[in-house]
Amino acid sequence: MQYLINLWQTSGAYQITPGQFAMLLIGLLLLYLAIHKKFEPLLLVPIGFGALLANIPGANLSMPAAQAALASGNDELLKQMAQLLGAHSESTTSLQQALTLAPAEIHTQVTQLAMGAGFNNGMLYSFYAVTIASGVAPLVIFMGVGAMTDFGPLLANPRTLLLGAAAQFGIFATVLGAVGLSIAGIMDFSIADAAAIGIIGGADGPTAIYVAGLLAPDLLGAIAVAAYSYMALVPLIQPPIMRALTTAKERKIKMVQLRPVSKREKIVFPLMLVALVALFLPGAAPLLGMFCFGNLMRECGVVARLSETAQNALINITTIFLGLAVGSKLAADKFLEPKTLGILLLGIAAFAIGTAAGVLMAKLMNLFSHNKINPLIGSAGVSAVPMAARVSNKLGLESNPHNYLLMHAMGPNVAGVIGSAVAAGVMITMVRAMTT
Amino acid sequence: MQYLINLWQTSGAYQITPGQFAMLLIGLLLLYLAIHKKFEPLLLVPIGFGALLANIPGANLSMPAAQAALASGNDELLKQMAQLLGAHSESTTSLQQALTLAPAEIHTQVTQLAMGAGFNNGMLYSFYAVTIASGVAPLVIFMGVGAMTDFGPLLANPRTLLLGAAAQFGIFATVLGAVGLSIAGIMDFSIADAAAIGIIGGADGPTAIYVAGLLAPDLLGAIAVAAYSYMALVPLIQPPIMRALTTAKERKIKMVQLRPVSKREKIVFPLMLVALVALFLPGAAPLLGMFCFGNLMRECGVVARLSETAQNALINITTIFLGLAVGSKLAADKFLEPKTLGILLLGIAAFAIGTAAGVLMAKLMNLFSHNKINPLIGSAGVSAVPMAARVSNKLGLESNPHNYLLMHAMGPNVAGVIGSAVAAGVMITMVRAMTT
Amino acid sequence: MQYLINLWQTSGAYQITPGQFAMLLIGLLLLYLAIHKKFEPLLLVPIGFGALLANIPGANLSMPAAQAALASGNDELLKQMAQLLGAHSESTTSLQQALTLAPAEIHTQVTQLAMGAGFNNGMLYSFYAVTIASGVAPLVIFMGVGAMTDFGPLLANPRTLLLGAAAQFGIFATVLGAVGLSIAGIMDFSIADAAAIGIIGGADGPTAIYVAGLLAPDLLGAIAVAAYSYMALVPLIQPPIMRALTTAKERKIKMVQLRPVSKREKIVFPLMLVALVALFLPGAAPLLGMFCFGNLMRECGVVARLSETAQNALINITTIFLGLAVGSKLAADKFLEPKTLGILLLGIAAFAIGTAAGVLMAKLMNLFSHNKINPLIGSAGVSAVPMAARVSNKLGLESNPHNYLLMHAMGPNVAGVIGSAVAAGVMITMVRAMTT
Amino acid sequence: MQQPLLQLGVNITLFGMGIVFVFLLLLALCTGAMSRFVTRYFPVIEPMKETAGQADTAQKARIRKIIQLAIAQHRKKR
Amino acid sequence: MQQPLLQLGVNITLFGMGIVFVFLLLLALCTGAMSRFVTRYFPVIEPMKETAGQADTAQKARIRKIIQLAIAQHRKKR
Amino acid sequence: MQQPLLQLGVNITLFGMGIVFVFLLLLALCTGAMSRFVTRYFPVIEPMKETAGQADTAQKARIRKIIQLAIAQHRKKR
Ligand code: NA
Ligand code: NA
Ligand code: NA
Repeated sequence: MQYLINLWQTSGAYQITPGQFAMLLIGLLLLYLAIHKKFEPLLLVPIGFGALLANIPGANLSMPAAQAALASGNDELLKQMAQLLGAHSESTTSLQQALTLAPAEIHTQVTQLAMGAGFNNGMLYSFYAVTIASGVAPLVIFMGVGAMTDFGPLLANPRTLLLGAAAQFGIFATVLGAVGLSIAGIMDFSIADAAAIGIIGGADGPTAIYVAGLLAPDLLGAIAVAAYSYMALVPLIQPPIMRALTTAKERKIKMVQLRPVSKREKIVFPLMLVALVALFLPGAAPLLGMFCFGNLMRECGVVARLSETAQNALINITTIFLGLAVGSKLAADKFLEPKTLGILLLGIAAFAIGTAAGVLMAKLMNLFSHNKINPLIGSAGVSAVPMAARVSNKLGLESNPHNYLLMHAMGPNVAGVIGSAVAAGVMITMVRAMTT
Repeated sequence: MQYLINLWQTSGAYQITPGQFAMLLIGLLLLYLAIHKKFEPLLLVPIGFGALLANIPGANLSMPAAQAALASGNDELLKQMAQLLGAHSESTTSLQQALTLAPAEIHTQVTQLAMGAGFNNGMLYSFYAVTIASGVAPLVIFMGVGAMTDFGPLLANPRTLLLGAAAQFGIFATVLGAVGLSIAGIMDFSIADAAAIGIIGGADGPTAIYVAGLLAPDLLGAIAVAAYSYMALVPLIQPPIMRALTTAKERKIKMVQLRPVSKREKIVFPLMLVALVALFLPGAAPLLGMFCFGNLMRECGVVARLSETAQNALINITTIFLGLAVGSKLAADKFLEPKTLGILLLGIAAFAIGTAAGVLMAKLMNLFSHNKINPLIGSAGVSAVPMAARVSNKLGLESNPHNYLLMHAMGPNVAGVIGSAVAAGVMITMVRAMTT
Repeated sequence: MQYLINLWQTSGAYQITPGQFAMLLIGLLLLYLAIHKKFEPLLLVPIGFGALLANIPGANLSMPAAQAALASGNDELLKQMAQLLGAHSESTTSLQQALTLAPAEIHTQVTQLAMGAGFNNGMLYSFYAVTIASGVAPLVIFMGVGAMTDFGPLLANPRTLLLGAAAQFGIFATVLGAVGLSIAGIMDFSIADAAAIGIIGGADGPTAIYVAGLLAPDLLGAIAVAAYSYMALVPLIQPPIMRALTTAKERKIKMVQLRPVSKREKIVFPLMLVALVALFLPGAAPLLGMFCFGNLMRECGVVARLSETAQNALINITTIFLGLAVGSKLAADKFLEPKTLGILLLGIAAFAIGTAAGVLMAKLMNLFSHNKINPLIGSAGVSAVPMAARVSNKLGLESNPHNYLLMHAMGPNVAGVIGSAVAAGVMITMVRAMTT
Repeated sequence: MQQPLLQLGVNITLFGMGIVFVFLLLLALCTGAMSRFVTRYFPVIEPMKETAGQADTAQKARIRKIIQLAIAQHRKKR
Repeated sequence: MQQPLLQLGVNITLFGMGIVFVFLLLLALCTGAMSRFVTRYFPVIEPMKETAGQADTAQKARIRKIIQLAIAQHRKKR
Repeated sequence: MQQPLLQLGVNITLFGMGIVFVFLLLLALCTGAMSRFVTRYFPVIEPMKETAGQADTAQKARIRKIIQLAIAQHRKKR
């Protein structure tokens, strides 16, 4: 009988908190959006399922061993932990705090104590440690994205790089917005938080996860969910802004056909980009380095089997574990906070501002050049590859059924990927300088 | 000349023990069974080869650095290790014991000492640490199995879940058997050992490895070998039991054709299963969570590339290293014990009892329902996918050449996978509560 | 303004040293050779790109956290590190030295201090730790190579194993050469360095990386670059030597057609090889064990999906990270030394001597056998699979347009792989015995 | 020590088997209910299709067959 | 604490956006120069080909089409 | 220090080369014996087949050829 009571008390139905229940529903919602609405399913299916697993009460799948030991409430163990941590109270909350503040050495000892008592790192925690805390998974995915990217349209019309630059204004405006919310006392974001939230405006999943993993791990779940959701919503978010900022005549501008680009140019481009990074932006070296490496493997033509693997088996494997790891950050206690609402609001503002900045930049460039750009391709500068370019194309066809903008929009689209990686590098460097 | 003597003394021919020689023969036997008799070759080829490598005298491939240092017999080093361990004797055996009992902190120091002296973790030990000790590899394989599993037949006839439940009686009867052998003084199994041995009756490789890795790592080699060997022997073990427990008339029962199952049901099923786990069985969350995740990737239709990778590259890579890691546990000193014989005997009993329980359950269900079940499909409830279902089909055709039972037997077959994962979760939770 | 100055001071253009600039050019040269000249591109593209990334000034991608902290020059931090290390001076150079000499425990503490201050392991350093320092990546690649190797021609004519043995003389002559340069005071190679340099003569990339990673990590970059470059240059290096050592009549020798080899022989061969390793050469167990495992997966015919993965996804993934990790050892301060020049010179001597020894061995064998061997296939014994066998074939066709030597040369070619793995095992065992 | 071990074993057996049975029974009931719910409220309008997974496998099998036929023809020609 | 946070935010915005813009402008200029340099001094003599990557994708698409056609035919025959 | 280094080098060279030679000679002898043993006591009754690996490769090459032909035809049609 004791066992039945025990089993019931360890069961989820007994232990579940309202927060966990809400998070299970949110996990199901993400899965619904991914599966039925086809919202970036490659990431949102693993993230959504990870959110379910992370919120199974009593399973502690997203906790490290030390935290699982704390959650167990074993008196004997808590006493030993309190001793190691030099804590006066043995309440779970105060030990939790002491653990967060403890120096690395003490932390290791507490972990060894917990493991000795039979507690292990949760499965999702292990995935998180290996993929995101190490920073490796977003970089590997970025390499795969590089191997899938064709810089041809960008090389044929390098002016479009400026559109990709302008659209990053969404990132920085959002940083200011987050800072403003903090100053107004509505939210409590540090400068690192603000930078990590801003990067949602980059409309680039791996970049956002990389930056958030470094600067604001606690906000990672909300940031990743916002980034991928809004990328999927680009066909809803962008068109009204694009229509509002352009005249019918501008939308009908026909662009000259892109020149063919030689294989050599495509090989030299990633090398040139990495050289510029080396000279001026070492902070962007990991992201852009891996991106250029992937692209070089694609274009050089002599390592087809490596490029193929980077685009398939390797990126797929990494995506599965990265997604589950992101999901592990959707635990109730971190996600169900006012901050998450702030992040979701700031994120959509970031997309809107970036879209507007891209379109306006195109109009500005048309003032100084007689080789006119259709401003509808400016919005593709936020990246969200290839969705944003398709939106540009669709609006172009609406105005003029013979005006195919897709290839033209691919230029700013991939420029936006470079742009947000540059922004990520700058922000990481600056925030680190500010906080140490 | 000194070098020649030295080389001869470090050679395998000089150092080999009778136990290692026997284990090399056992490794060859496993390879013979895998290659010539086609006994579950995907696992038994790596396991058999791992057993060869683990028993190469002097290579220490399955030892951690500290143990390799002990085995080297370097006097100076042993003295230092004895000091760290606070051991009085410097004999290898007593140091070995002291090392096993040492707290994590001292263990780390001994390892650092050994590494400083040029000893490394053996290759197979590293594979073991990464794949099994971390618990990750069986889970990843289970995810791949989920991505390969079609729950259609089960959804068309959910009653067959009860057959899958009944067949798990083999697991628990074996736990009792192992306990009985201990009480009789014939073997010396702890309750954790008994639970790990019982899981052989689950007829499910990754589940058995996962449980043994957590509860009885020392017995892992024998348990994995027994599980996979008996799974391969299902066509020999099951038929006599099935014939003995059924009448000719029962074996001729024709089942109604299965209704078609919609895609939506297949998508909802893994989510529902994970929800039930969340509510009632958090202990089964890692195994069933990954299994359901794999199945959802398969059925949701929007992440085909992830599902494909989970079923191919990822599961294959994991299988290679998991197999070698299991093989590393076939070192002579652990495997050549009376316990192994006990495990082999208990394992076959587990299969036999599970088979019988499945068949009898089907007969019991027929007493209460007029929609009769052919009891031959009850035996498929042990899992051993898809071998056991094929055995059901074969015996069905023997009795009635027009009675195709394969699809009907797939229901209990996959139910058995769920059943043994549930049993694994329960046992892990209960054993942990008993031993801490 | 302060920020602009700060950004400029952290930029590469401000910080770059002449050495780093030279290394960037060398990275580009390697990429040029790989892409345009098709020099072993599968390895040299990642190595070359890794060299670029490793030499981005200020990005510290190939440094561990502790070293990055040192390089930052933060006074407060340096003071704390000096205290931990017990160093009197706080200059970067002296702390660097103290760190290298510090025992493992202190090293861990310094690393924890650096990480606490926000420094992380560089991306390439992480890749190096996981792939090479652990020894795993070369072994996995060797497994894949085993899965791609057909021992048929060797089994049809096992005498050719002697050619593969003779060609390893290049390795050992080079060891003597390196020792000689040291004794003459021209270079300063330890015995471990000499052994690692010698293995270049094995003409086998993964073996060279494995040995260098264990015995001389600091020289790894130069050794790997030399090994792969010379393997690509085999068609230039070998022919003059082969022509000089053979008469026109010898080059025209026609060899009897190879007998067909049964599947069973091919299955038994890797098992026999691993048994011989177990008996006589435990030091070669990791390399030859994984090689034979890969080959057994290929030939046994029952694990086709594992073999396929070992030959494709797994070896490709490993190659990408191994290549980048090797590139991380092309940092300016390690590579731009006179030693590198010595390694390049000794490496080419190793190839030349190995080639000559193979050819001469064939001639020697012809003195004692009337079943003549065309000495042109002797040079294939250096391995460099399959380039060296193709060179043999080409020179054979030059002398006699009907004399196809390709299949005959595959025997010594794969024998050379075994030969250099054996040599690697012997040297690792002996050097360890000498240095502890 | 013997008495407790027996008791532990009996406990695991009884509770374990009980929970397995109850859990799978519950799953069977839920599955039935879910299927009825889905087929009633979300009937499939498009013609019944195989799921992606099955289709994949079936398609692969067919492709393999076709390629084998092609190879056979190819060999004959040589 | 509020004043500094604002300042930090403004600094990141101004310098960050500035650097993104300058860097991408520089990249655009270098790219243009590089393209002119390559097309002038290393003109492609062989007829313009698609890059390996594109060719791969295109080829895969074509193969998929062919196989689909073959399957369709195969199905008709059955 | 110089004398010992020379001696170490000479030792590695002599013993190393010797062991490589002896080991590969032994392997050659064992291989010959094994082949004779296998072909005598376990002769292959079924017609000589290529091993799985070779067949794979060869088959892949053939499939590639076939697909290339198909593509060529496909292109002509367009
Ligand atoms: Na972007
Ligand atoms: Na089962
Ligand atoms: Na070689």
